Amino acid sequence: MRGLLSKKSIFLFILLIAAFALPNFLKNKFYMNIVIMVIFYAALSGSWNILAGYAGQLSLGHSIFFGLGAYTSTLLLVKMGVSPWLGIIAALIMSMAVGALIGYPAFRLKGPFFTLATLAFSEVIRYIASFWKELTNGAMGINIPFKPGLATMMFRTKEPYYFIALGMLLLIILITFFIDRSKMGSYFIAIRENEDAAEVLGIPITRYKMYSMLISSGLAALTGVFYAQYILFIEPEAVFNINFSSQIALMSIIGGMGTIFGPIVGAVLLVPLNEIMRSAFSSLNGLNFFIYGIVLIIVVSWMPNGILPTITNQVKKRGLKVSTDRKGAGKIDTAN
Amino acid sequence: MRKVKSVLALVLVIMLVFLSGCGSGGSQSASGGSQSASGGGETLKIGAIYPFTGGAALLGDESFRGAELAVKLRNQKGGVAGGKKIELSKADSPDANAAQSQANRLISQENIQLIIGSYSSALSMAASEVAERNGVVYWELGAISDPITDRGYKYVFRTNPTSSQFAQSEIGFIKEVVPAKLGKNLTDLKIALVHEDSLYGTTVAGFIEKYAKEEKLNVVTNQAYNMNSVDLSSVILNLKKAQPDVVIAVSYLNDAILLTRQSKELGFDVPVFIGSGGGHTMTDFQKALGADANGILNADFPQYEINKSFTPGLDEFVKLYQDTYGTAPRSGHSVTNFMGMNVLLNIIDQVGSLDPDKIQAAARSYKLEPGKSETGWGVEFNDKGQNKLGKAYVTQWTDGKLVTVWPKEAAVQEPKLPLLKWSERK
Amino acid sequence: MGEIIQVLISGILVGGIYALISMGLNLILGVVRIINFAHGEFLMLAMYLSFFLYSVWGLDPYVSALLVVLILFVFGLFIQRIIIQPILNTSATVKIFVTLGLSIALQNFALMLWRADFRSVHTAYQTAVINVGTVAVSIPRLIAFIVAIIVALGMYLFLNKTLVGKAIRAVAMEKRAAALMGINVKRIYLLAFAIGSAIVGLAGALLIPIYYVFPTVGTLFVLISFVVVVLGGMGSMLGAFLGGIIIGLVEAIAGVVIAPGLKEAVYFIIFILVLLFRPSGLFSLGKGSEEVGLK
Amino acid sequence: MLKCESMNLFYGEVQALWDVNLEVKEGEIVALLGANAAGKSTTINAISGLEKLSSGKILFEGTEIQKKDPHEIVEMGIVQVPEGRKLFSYMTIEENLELGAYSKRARANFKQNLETVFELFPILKERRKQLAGSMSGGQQQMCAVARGLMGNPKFLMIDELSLGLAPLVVKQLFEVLTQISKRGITILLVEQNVKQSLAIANSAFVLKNGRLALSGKASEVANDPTLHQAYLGK
Amino acid sequence: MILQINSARKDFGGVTAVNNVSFDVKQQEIVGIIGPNGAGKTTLFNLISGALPLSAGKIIFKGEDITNQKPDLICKKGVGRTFQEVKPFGNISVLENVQTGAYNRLSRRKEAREFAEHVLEKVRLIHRKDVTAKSLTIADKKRLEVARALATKPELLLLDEVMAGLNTSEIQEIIPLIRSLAEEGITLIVIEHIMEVIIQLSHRVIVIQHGEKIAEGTPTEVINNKRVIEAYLGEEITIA
Repeated sequence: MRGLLSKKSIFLFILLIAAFALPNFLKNKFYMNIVIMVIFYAALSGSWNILAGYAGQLSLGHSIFFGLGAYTSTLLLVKMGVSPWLGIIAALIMSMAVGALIGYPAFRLKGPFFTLATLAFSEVIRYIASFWKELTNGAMGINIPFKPGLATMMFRTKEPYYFIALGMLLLIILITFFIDRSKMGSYFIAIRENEDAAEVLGIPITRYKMYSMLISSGLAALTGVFYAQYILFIEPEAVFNINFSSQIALMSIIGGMGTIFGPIVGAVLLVPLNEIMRSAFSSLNGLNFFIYGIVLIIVVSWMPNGILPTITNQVKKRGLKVSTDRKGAGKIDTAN
Repeated sequence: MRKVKSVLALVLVIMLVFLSGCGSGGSQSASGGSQSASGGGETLKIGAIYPFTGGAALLGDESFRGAELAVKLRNQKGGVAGGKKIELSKADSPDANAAQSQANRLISQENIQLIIGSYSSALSMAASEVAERNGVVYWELGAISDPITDRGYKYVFRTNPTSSQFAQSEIGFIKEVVPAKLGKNLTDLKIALVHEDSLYGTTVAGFIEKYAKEEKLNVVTNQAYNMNSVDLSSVILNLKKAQPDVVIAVSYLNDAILLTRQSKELGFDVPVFIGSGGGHTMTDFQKALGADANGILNADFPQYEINKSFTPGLDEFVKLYQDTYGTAPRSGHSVTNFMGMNVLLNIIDQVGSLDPDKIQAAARSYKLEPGKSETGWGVEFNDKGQNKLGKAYVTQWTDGKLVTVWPKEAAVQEPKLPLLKWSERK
Repeated sequence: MGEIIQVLISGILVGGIYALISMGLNLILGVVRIINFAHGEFLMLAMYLSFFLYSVWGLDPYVSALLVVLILFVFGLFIQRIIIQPILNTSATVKIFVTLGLSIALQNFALMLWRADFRSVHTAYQTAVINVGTVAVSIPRLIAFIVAIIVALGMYLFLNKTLVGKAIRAVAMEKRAAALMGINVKRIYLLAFAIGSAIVGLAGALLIPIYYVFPTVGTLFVLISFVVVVLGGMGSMLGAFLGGIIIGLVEAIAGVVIAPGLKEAVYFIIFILVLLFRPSGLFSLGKGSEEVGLK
Repeated sequence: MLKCESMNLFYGEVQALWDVNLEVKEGEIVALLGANAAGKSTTINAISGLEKLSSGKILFEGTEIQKKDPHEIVEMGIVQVPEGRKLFSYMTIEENLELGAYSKRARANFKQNLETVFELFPILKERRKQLAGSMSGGQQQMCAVARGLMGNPKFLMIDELSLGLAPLVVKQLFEVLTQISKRGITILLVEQNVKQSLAIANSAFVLKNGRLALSGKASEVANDPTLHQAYLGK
Repeated sequence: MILQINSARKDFGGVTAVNNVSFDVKQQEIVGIIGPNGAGKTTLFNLISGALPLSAGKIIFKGEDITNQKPDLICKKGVGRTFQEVKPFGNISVLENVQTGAYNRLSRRKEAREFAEHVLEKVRLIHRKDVTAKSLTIADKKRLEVARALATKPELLLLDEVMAGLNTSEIQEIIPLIRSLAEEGITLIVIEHIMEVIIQLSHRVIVIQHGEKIAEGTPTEVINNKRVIEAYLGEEITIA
């Protein structure tokens, strides 16, 4: 087991080095953009994963926190000239506060009803953002003037964005990793698996759900700040969007909910798939999403645990037959 | 069974990735909008970012057709700069996120130096941002949001009029025409604004309100609503209370239809009703309403019942459209894109290549008199890349057609005001 | 005064449409225990059908309604058998995302076939009104409202007075016991899903003279119908009917009193409040939250 | 009448029945005994078709039924009164009884069966318009048995008849069982109330940890130490 | 006196599931609770562990009123319980299940894991520690229930039919385990169907029927109580 761990960590280390070296080899801006989008989605979906994958609270309103993050830092930047780096802190606070306000009542609901409530909250916030023109500029959205510089988190080239996104993703992986191996993670999973049983093991359910919400919403806000500085234009329709929320969720679900690397696997598969299908089927409008929908139905109903756990299980089973010490290797193999 | 299925699903995913990989390889040749361009000589490739899927797909497609026809026509006539053919590379962008990623793809993947677009202002904002950062020309043909050209970008140009130009046209029309027709003083007119609350409606309505205030007009109410509402009776009841002489609406199609139908149902009569492009401009609007549409005014891009001597080439365009797509143009979006695309093609012709710096320099000195284009607009870009001579025309629905009634040089008919009451419209 | 009455009437009439759309969803939720995120797309398909029957064969939407209902019934059978049945014993996540996938697929299927154009029928009566004093009542909306009442009553009678209807309720309450009575549970699921689809088909046929159809039209209605269902109480036809009326009223009143731009936000807030404080719905007739696993 | 041959059944990876053999002869009352989780309910659910065997056979009047669906099995005359009554609590007694007679086989004899049932349980006739969920436990159990009888069974299986009921009610119910039996209906009784069941049963089977531990005539079983071992762990 | 229950009552709608039940439990005592199915034994556990609020009455643990406190708080104070219908965390390993319980007293992962392994050894489940909990047999799931509750280091442990479904030899293995727990200082309340087990184990037995306490006393007293015999085994009993 220990030998395996080191094997695993060597592998991850190599991956990490590769990730840092990537911009030196990848000069094509389109690919660079896709890679940044993959990282961005992996991070965002990773933040959702903590709330939904670990603590089992299936939210379809995650774009709320993402959007709040984007709006908070952007408004501070545009209206008061506050650097987005500082804006991150405000975004975190804002998003976590709203997360708490939503979580407090919504955590009383279970299963699909929690999901419906998050949908409704998401809609309410979208309407408010569209309506409150004095603050948010309403549906006109906010255009961030392009003033490149480290302080404004705006750059002419893609590389700095790449590294910021990568840093963000690493942070989220690290936090997930830490949660995964700590008391908190065990408690999240216990709540997900069976609330009644969790309760009698001394787990304060609501408090731990709230922790997961706070961590999850905070991290989502982080990605929101990044997004705003990358796209330089935000509007309520785009950031408080239910379809966007379900896409975020989908990455984790396809990749494997409640695993550290599941969201990454999902993002690595789905983001390029989306891009490629869009250009491959441009002749017939709608065909790409039609196929997407069908694949979604099939994959989710046939592989409900997601790709990562399915592969891991397969490898585990085969590994066990060959030699027992290869157990768990599947996780490593699929992480790239 | 469960295990078998999950393995199957896995295989499916892998296959799909593989397949789409192949698909993307083939996409470059397939994505060219005009196959006719492949006839020898050098081909200049231009990216075209429009929403072809999602909620904005209808007008996105209509807009693209204008650009596509301009290219087709030019290629038929021998291309630009001594026989170079133009090819459009379609990039479907249902949302801003996709637009920016597609712009990136076009620039770095297909090495495109010039992008056109986009019908939707949100897409335009996102895509033009990418273009500017990469030193690629972004040529806007139809999105009307002012900020697109307010940012002072070096490589972003727009041939069509902006929201503020729309608003100016509408206020201009009210000033010039309405007082005489209704026999009231300009400042006595009660004006009501009603608009959908997304980017488009809010922007246009915002400028209308601003200019109306500058002209000391009396705006009695301003109603915003969500374009997806199934019921607008509350909006109409609020309007009814205000008893306006003029209603200016900024709507998309579904809400424009609903607004009219429910106005009729609820017996809300108003002497002057002006739409601001969007839904009020579309043939589907008239199809859905029939005679009820008669008399409704609309400020928008040029329509097809217009003084043809002021818009040379328009007939040729309509015929080409009819021949290519089998129907009449569905709205003025296509001709607007057609006109702007022609301007761009003229500039490319001058420059001889797609070199962004040369094109932007040539564009800045490009001039065209009013009354010399398919839309009647002149062309002269201000220092921020906006065409100063763009203008919205006011048209009136008359027996299924949008007949141009203002300004005089483009008009083919006097505006018929005040509007008939619902019960009298036939 | 006239204005207030006008607001209330408009609200109630719109509520009838919401009710009609929601009843189908509610039946499916109550019996098959699945929240069908593709419900709006069923409505969209019904509206297209109705539209094409009108534009190709010149059939009036009210005449072709029966055909649309039948086709949607069969379509419901098909979807239940092929897509829903296999995932009935899976987690909530799977159910949500499979129906969401169905919704995406159907929307884009429509886009592929019929493009994004808005289509609507143009009938003589579509803006016809009855004027009662200063109050105007739209005839197509009134028809939809009356049909909603008939369907609500009809469903109530069907579920409470016929043996098959009782069997449907039995399956909703105690599926294993129902199986032990010799009720073919799978067939009841099929039937419930198909009836639910047929009702939304009827809603589509009645909506087309009032509204218009385009590929994403379903998304406008699906969230409203979730709200209505939760408000009225899961599985209760009468609840869905009353819930629809209430949401219609809330929307109309909020549009006048608060602002048209916020009227949707108002009913979502009501939705959240109901979820929190009376999760079994305002009119839950018996079957409550425990039954649907809400407890 | 009913013959089960080496039934094996799994819940996921857990085996719940191990090579269980049962036989019930026509007209008998047979008791199926055993401690909690011994596999009694699983056995009758397998007979009812609610659970599927992984191997083994269930023969009813010579026909193999282990692959049939529950509603087909009911159609053959095998009816189960499930544990915990599982009434349709938001329906009236009358509606519950009506649904009990849902099968084609039962619909034909609806009136006659209804009379019989009201005869056996007069209280149900009195309260037939009342919601099933609003009645006392004993009345609910009566309703459950009545609902089972409405299915016009040849073979009636009753799971935990006496569960949570007062002794007087239990006594009453057991009396009714003997009456039912006299009407020619074969009965398989799953019970924790050993003595009372054995008192009315002709023969008995005792399950232990999913395996058949003992079978034989009721009187023999009652005195067999294995019974006590199975039940009380001695 | 570690636990005092004073006139506990629980109504569900119109049905009274637990009616005016009072009893005390002394430190390190093993108290057995018996009664027919549906008598209200599990409801009583739910009241003590806080899973359900009382309709009336009081529960005092170590001198402190814990009536209607939340289950997690009651667990923190030292009351552990198992469920009759096992509730394993199915998708994680047996060890992780128990470790989750161990976090109640131990925050560090390593300590929690070691303690979990220790508990698993004690309940003889260590050989299955790496398999997912859902793939255990019923008997092992019962063991897991006990292990998980034990891992919270309770002072009072409520065992709800942990022996149902176990065979005789398995039961005979568990009895000493439970005894040893008592010797270690844990007080136990045991719901059990199997009379013999209760007799072997308990210092004192409480009998519940229809939500009411009908008898209390030493095993021998209770087993010879006529009312108990009637209630528990049916009326016409002459047990051999």
